[in-house]
Amino acid sequence: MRLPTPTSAQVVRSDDQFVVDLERFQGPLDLLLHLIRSQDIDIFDVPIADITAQFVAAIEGVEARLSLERAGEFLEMAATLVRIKAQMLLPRHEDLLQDEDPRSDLVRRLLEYELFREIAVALSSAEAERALHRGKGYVEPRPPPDVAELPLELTLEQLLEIAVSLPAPPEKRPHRAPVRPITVDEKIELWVESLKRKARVPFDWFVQRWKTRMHAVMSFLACLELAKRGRARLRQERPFGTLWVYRGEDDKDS
Amino acid sequence: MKTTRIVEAVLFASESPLTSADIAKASGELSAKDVEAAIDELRHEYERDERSFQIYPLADGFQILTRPEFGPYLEQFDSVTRTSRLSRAALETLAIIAYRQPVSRLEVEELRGVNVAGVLRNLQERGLIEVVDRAEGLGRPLLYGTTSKFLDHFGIRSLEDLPRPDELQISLRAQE
Amino acid sequence: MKTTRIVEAVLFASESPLTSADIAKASGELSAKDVEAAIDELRHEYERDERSFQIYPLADGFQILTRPEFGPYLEQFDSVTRTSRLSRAALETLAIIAYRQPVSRLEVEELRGVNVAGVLRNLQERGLIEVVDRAEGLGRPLLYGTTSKFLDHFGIRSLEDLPRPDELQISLRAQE
Repeated sequence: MRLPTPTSAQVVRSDDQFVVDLERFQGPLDLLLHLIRSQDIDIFDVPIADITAQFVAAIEGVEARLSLERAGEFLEMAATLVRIKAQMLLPRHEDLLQDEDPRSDLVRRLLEYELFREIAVALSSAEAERALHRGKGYVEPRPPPDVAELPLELTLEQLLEIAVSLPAPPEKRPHRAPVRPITVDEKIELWVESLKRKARVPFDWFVQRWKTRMHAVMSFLACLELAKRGRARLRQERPFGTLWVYRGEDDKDS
Repeated sequence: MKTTRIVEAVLFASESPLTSADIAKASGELSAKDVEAAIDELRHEYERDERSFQIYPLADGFQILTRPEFGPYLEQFDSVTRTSRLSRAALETLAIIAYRQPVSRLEVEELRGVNVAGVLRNLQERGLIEVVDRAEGLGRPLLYGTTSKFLDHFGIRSLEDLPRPDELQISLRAQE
Repeated sequence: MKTTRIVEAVLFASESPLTSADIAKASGELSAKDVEAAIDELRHEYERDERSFQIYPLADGFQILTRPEFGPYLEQFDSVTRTSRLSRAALETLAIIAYRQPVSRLEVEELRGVNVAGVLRNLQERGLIEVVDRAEGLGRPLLYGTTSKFLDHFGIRSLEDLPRPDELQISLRAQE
């Protein structure tokens, strides 16, 4: 099956007016290309005044016929055509080599669009061909492996490459005040949350992402407070070793 | 077209078991009896040729399944091939969290321009990020940071060891 | 267990194309070369036995699919899924992305002369395209590329197999 490419049947001349079913066209380039190709016009020497008139006639009342956005796309092209027409009327310099044909940019766009339109047709028949084949309909369900257990394929270089590609954050007032009060209560809440998920958490891990000493101090005070309440236990295997914070066994509060 | 071939194609492509009467509908000239004879023939061929699949009669019809003795190979295949390669979306989110932590979902979404709820869940399941704090302000949104597993994976001891070249634009609140 | 049987089982138990390197992971003793040899052997067997399916090279890998002549028989079964066809807008957008990737939304819109935000979202949801990178420059716009599902959908072996633009009728017309 081929794509419904526009045919001349879609343009009907009535009272010297083109009646075009705009819904059938992908956009202004599609319509313009149709007008040119269906009349066997040399695309490298488009009679811009005629084509502009035809295009404008074809999209007459477009605002009422299509959505605002789609109508805008057609109107923009009409404006481009009118501008090119005006430029064609201007006297051109003797020095022709320097003076580009005002139509050339549009012609390039049309040819490029036509190429992709053709590729789309080829893809469409490939799609139909592929649809004749069916894969295995039923595949026995197998338990998915635990994602957390799978080895991750990612190097630090790859992560950095992604990080570098990211845009700069938008300039605006900072999200948070540069200095915010740190309270023991806040840290207690955090430890409690954390110990709900894990039986033990290394103290270091918890404070290392904040550089200020105040965070570490408050976190430590929070641990001591929790230990006092029996909601946490602190353990250090050897001096200067990792300080582990364990979930309390006799949780007095609950 | 030979009956056995049509029956085989239908059984292969069907998502659910089919009865012989169902399969017979593939062609006007087939009866359920023809289909059953074809299935017998196919079963015999698969057995003879030691195919790794077979047609099994189930409560609600027939279905082609892989023979059970290949189970261990499929398991092995799954566990090795389904390695966790992160999507571009997940990578960008992870990079933002790594360099800007602790960071809220909203902030990540502003930077990426898309909703990241699903991506965050995914990264959490993989144990690469976790909730590390709550922000000040309205609703006290959760703040995310990377885990020790994240550091382990890259063989770095602390976040300070993350490279921070000059061209990095998303950083650098951490250097205040 | 014979290599061909293992390869057959893995291919049979997959809904999507698999690369020979992936298939090899089903057993510690297999190489991608062994797998390819086994696939050749299986293809030969299926041909000889007139099986209604065959192993096809697809999307940088291999998949067992029914032969095209069975398509019409399968169409009438509800339990055989049909993939829906793409709209012309989707096809044109995909054509541009396939040939120009990685490509930004703006570039696609310039080429088609219309807004493509909705179409891109749709194609992304269907898994036919994905964000593959970000461009340089202001706002670092997202760049799109096609996925292996795109290759699968159109029965394409690999991106290199896409018809070259100079093979298409149209470029001839442009040169007249």
